[in-house]
Amino acid sequence: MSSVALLTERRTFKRLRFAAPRLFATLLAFILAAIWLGPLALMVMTSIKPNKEFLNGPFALPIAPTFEPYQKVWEGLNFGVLMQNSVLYATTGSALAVLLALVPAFALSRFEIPGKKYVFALLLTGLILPQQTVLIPLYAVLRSLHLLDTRIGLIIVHGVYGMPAQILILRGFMTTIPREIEKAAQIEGATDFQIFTKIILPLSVPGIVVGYTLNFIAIWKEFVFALVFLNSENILPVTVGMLKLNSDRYITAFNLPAAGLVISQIPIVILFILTYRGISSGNFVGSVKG
Amino acid sequence: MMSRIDDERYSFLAFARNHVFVTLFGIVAPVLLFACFIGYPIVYTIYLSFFEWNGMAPTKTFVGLANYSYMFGDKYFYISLENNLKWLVVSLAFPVVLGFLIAYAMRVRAVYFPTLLRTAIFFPVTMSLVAVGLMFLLILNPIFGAFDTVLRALGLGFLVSEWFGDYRIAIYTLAFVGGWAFTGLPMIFYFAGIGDVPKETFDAARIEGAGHLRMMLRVALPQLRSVTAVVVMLTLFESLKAFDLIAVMTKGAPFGRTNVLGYLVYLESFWNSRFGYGATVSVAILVLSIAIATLMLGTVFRGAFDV
Amino acid sequence: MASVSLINIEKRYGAQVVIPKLNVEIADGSFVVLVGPSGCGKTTTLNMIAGLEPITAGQLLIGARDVTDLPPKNRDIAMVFQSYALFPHMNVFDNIAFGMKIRRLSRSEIDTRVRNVASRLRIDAFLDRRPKALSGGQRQRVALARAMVRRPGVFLMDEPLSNLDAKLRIEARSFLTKMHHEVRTTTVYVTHDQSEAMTMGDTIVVMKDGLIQQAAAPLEVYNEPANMFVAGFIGSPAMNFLELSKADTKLVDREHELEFPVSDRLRAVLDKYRKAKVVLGLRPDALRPAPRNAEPAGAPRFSVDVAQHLGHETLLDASRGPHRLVARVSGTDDSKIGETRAFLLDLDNMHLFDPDSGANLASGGTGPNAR
Amino acid sequence: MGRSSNKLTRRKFLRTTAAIGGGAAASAFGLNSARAAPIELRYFYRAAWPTSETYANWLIDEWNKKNGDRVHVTGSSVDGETYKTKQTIELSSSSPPDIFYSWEGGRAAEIIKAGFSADLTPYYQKFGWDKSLNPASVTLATFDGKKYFVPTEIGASVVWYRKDLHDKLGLSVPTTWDEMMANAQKAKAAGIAPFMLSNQKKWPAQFMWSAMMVNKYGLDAYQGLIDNKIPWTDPRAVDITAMMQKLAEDGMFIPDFNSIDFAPAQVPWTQGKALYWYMGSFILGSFRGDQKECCQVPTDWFAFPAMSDKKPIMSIYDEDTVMIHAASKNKDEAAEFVDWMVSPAASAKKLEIDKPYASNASTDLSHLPEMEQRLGKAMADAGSYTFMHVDHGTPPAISDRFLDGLQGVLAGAISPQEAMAATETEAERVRGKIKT
Repeated sequence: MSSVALLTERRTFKRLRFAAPRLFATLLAFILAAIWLGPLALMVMTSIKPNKEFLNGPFALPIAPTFEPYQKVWEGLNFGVLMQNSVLYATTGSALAVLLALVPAFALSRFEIPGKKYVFALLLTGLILPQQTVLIPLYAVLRSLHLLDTRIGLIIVHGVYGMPAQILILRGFMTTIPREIEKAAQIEGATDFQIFTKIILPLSVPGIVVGYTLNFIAIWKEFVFALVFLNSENILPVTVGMLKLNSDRYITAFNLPAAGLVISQIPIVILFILTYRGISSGNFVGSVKG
Repeated sequence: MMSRIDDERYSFLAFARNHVFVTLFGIVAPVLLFACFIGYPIVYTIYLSFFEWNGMAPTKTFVGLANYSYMFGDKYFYISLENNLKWLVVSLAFPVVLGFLIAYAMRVRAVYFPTLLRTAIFFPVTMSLVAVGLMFLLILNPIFGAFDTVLRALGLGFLVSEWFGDYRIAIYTLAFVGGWAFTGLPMIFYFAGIGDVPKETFDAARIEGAGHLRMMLRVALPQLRSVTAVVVMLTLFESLKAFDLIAVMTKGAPFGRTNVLGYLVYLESFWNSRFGYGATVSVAILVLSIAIATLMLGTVFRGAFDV
Repeated sequence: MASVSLINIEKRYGAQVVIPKLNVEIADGSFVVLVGPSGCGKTTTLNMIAGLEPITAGQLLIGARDVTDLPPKNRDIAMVFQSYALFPHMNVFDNIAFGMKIRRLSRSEIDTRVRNVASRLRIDAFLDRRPKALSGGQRQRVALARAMVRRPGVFLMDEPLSNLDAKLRIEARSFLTKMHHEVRTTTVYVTHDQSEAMTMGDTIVVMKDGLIQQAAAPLEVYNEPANMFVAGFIGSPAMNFLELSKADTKLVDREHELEFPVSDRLRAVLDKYRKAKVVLGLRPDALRPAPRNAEPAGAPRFSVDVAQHLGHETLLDASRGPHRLVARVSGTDDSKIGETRAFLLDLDNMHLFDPDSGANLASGGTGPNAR
Repeated sequence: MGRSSNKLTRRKFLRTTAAIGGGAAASAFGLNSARAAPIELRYFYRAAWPTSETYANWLIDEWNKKNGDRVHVTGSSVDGETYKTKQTIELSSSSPPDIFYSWEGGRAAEIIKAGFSADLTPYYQKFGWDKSLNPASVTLATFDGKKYFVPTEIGASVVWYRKDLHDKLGLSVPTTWDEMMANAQKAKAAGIAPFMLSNQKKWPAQFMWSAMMVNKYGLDAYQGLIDNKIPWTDPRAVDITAMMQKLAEDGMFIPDFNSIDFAPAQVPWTQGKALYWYMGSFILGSFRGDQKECCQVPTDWFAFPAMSDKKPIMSIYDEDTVMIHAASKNKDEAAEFVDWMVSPAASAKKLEIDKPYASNASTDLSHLPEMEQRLGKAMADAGSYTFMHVDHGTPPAISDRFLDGLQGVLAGAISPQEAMAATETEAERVRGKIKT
């Protein structure tokens, strides 16, 4: 029995030695986390510092924290309306993108369509295009469709421009669904449409969630299209409203842009918490690899 | 050759007859939408690249290939191209490699609290680059920036530089800021990808005596080719399009050394009112993207996306 | 070559105890099979020996070395996985050579050894193929070659045959046994298939819920199972269990008019037994239908439910009241379904178990539910 | 945008209901329903947030309160460079804004040339703007004898200085370049940077360059450059660039000046790390900070001092200007709104909530601090024309190369000759070679 006691004691040291590399790796991980969270934390801190305290240095804790910047920015930029719009564009735009991409992804993943390679390549060109390039012709297209300065116009643009990436993601996902299931349905006499709606669609839900979320984030971040295709202030998204915080010349109150920045991230934080598991794990790669 | 094309056309019609739903909504509808909203702008851009136009005048002047010959003699074009390459190199070396390392470390449980790390690193992916730019302008500010303060506190004061002001390093600063916001993406791609690699292959390698380095290079990476292909393509396109950060943070300054092709398009079109030339640079981006993508998919990533 | 000793090995995941305390002594050069139903902890045990999972407490010795906290590569082991775990991006040669390259053996040495082992395993023709291009059996042999080529002290095999079809499995079984006789490397083999365990191991370690039920030579396990679990797990078809009452020198179920005599040896055991109920264990071969014209009086009678004709033998599924059993009888047996037959017993092939603990009354072993 | 949007939508709603109700009533009584729908004007502008935006919202709200049932104005604004993107697209669209923020100088010329700008000369006469507005600003609005925009805000560039530092170092306000340089040397010796320069986004350095060019070689030489009569490779332009280079080399500017942006520059300025700052009067907004009045630190100004025997010239320019779109169907009403923008009442409000200075020359400056009043008066007295800085004066393509070149010179990357040669190359592409 005493030898066992001796054994456990010796093991404590061994354990430590065993855990040391992992502790070291964790330390590195914390440093990384600090590099990634630090700037955000700093922004939160800056946003509640009265402007005079700014001179105390970036790491000086706020002496008299104030939420006035938040109030000022919220009211001044009309954040409530901006948020609503951003959420609207991101939810509907991504929905449209996914909707448009579903059948093409199905077609490209399941059928030997002649010239499929070229269709695929063509669609992917949409991913490469720099936005600045298409502003003028796209403006003309929207004008002729009477969709300028309308919510629906911007939603359509986001939907169509989100489509190529969604096709890529969904197609990758759908190729991982076993053919046997589909063949079984075919033998039961299902049509393409039935196979699509009754089998492929339900099985693609994880892929759809991933694609939708990524598209949501992309639209949430986008500002050039919204800037150019919208005029009325009551339909602008957060990103365009926020450009005012980047006013070249006159802003000297650093807590205002910081507060605006923090506010602008709140909805995405919520979305992030809700869907993070879905994006970061699960069948994500199944959905992107060829 | 002719007969083959004819065959294809015939068989496409045959396919369409047999699969009306798929043809209509899977091929025709997206191609039409594409043609209207994406294809037309591309064609228009190519068309515009043969003209001189200030963006406002009702008439455009046809100049043939003049814009192209100007481009090949334009110092700004070459600086931008070079900067794009630098940006790409930084993006591949920093966010992609780091993203892979973090994903690997989390998958082999080399760190405690993996979720915290993953969350922290993924979060900036959701931030608009305008916000990221504004934030780093404050953090890297030479007067009251937190970054320099931290460096000095760590005794690394000698590293403090003019992050945006020094024309030799400004583009790298931007690329690193861009990388900071981008790392989360390769990370989750790799995280999910490594999860799909059979765990036994790692176990087998460990039994055979492989260390982490060898497991990453010889076991994980070779089995992650398609993920790497996606990540590298994304990085390539993003780096060729890089625009937002530059527009917010430097506007090409200092000394025009932070211009990239994406920003040059904007600068020439909307700032210098040379839409024809802007379109020419756009065409260059398009050609470059397609060329590099085709090259990579034909060599390093052959078969990574089998359509 | 080396022995393996597991001393008070314990495995916990947080609060969940997977293996409470394990003590196994594996002799140098032996072929030990860990067998048990899925979830019994056999793979966890193997992974702990391999170093793929940390050991919560206890000590692991390989040879004379304490390897409890050593990484896999320093344990002088090789492993064959259920899925073979071949590196899909390397050809067969590189797969086999992987470990030796890590150990920086010379190229010529690697080449000789790979070719040598490949020819022994008859895979020398595929050295430049990728695993994808091989059949299941070939992949299995590549995995084996990868393990053998390094000449480790211990082979660890995690259900290496379960991905093969039935015919190949039988082939591979004898092939592995033959290999073991040739190289005599200590082997720890995990399987859930009792016939593999019986045919291949020098020693069988039967496990359930992280506990060793019995560790002994195959025939000993078969003939003297420590408890009902082992008895039921080893042998196919499984042992029949009938819960009966002790009545003087016999075992009976009055309600269903069943009566079993016992041998002298077991009678002595029964005498010491104090409970009223007892479980009778009968191997299927311990029963044989009495000729219809010479049914001894008092012989247990069962009605035949199903007759499975296998050619050289027939399995009779029979029942009476709540009691069900399977008898392995001659291929010429002509029992009709629904017919009631009297059975003759092989008195030397009967086992008695405690109905509560499951322990074999004769061996005095512990029951499967003991902790 | 700002708070008005909510009101805006509410008002829109009320208006719509009123219109429907009115329409119903009108049809019931057989009246002409045209009166029920006011003329809609769209005002598209560029305004810094928060002050300029607040002011713009006030302007629009006030107008609509008084005239909303007859002429209703809807505003939309974008700030910064993005304004330009949008403006380019908007102006050529089929439904352009009626009134829009424009620029003076080179950019204005482009817009006029493209035919988007209505000739406002008749309105100048009708509303008497040429008399009520600052004369220099009106000159800038005149192209080939016609007036195309209306300045709403004007500015002047002067040397701002820290009064307390001046006192501490015992300096007096310089009137010549040499005196200023002597002061600069003393400041440098005391560990204070002589000049603030916030050149991260490359536009600020040219302010000083322009002033030096004008004050050393005269307005004609400078105007020759701007008007494409003198090439940028002219020795005088090179000389001024070299002088700037020398200043940078001698440590006359605050360290890291190429990394400091305009807004953060307020921090070292407030901390007293620099003595002088040659900058436009719009900086008064920053000097105010959160305060209602200038300045957070004791600040005063003096005109850029004479560099030769010539009389020093102060740059007066149009900070904000508006044009009326040539395609607008309601130019008369648009002009009415513009007249409201430059009215004494609106100008007074501008001084109150936005940064100075209103273009209306008769604006009452009396409630401003003395120093600001003095500047206002100097601007009024500056005559009918002074000069614009390079980035306003020249087309953007040229000024962009110029700014890059100047920044390169200050960073020590290229020589003054190279910088001016690069500018000239671009200028030749835009305007052709100058025939001598």
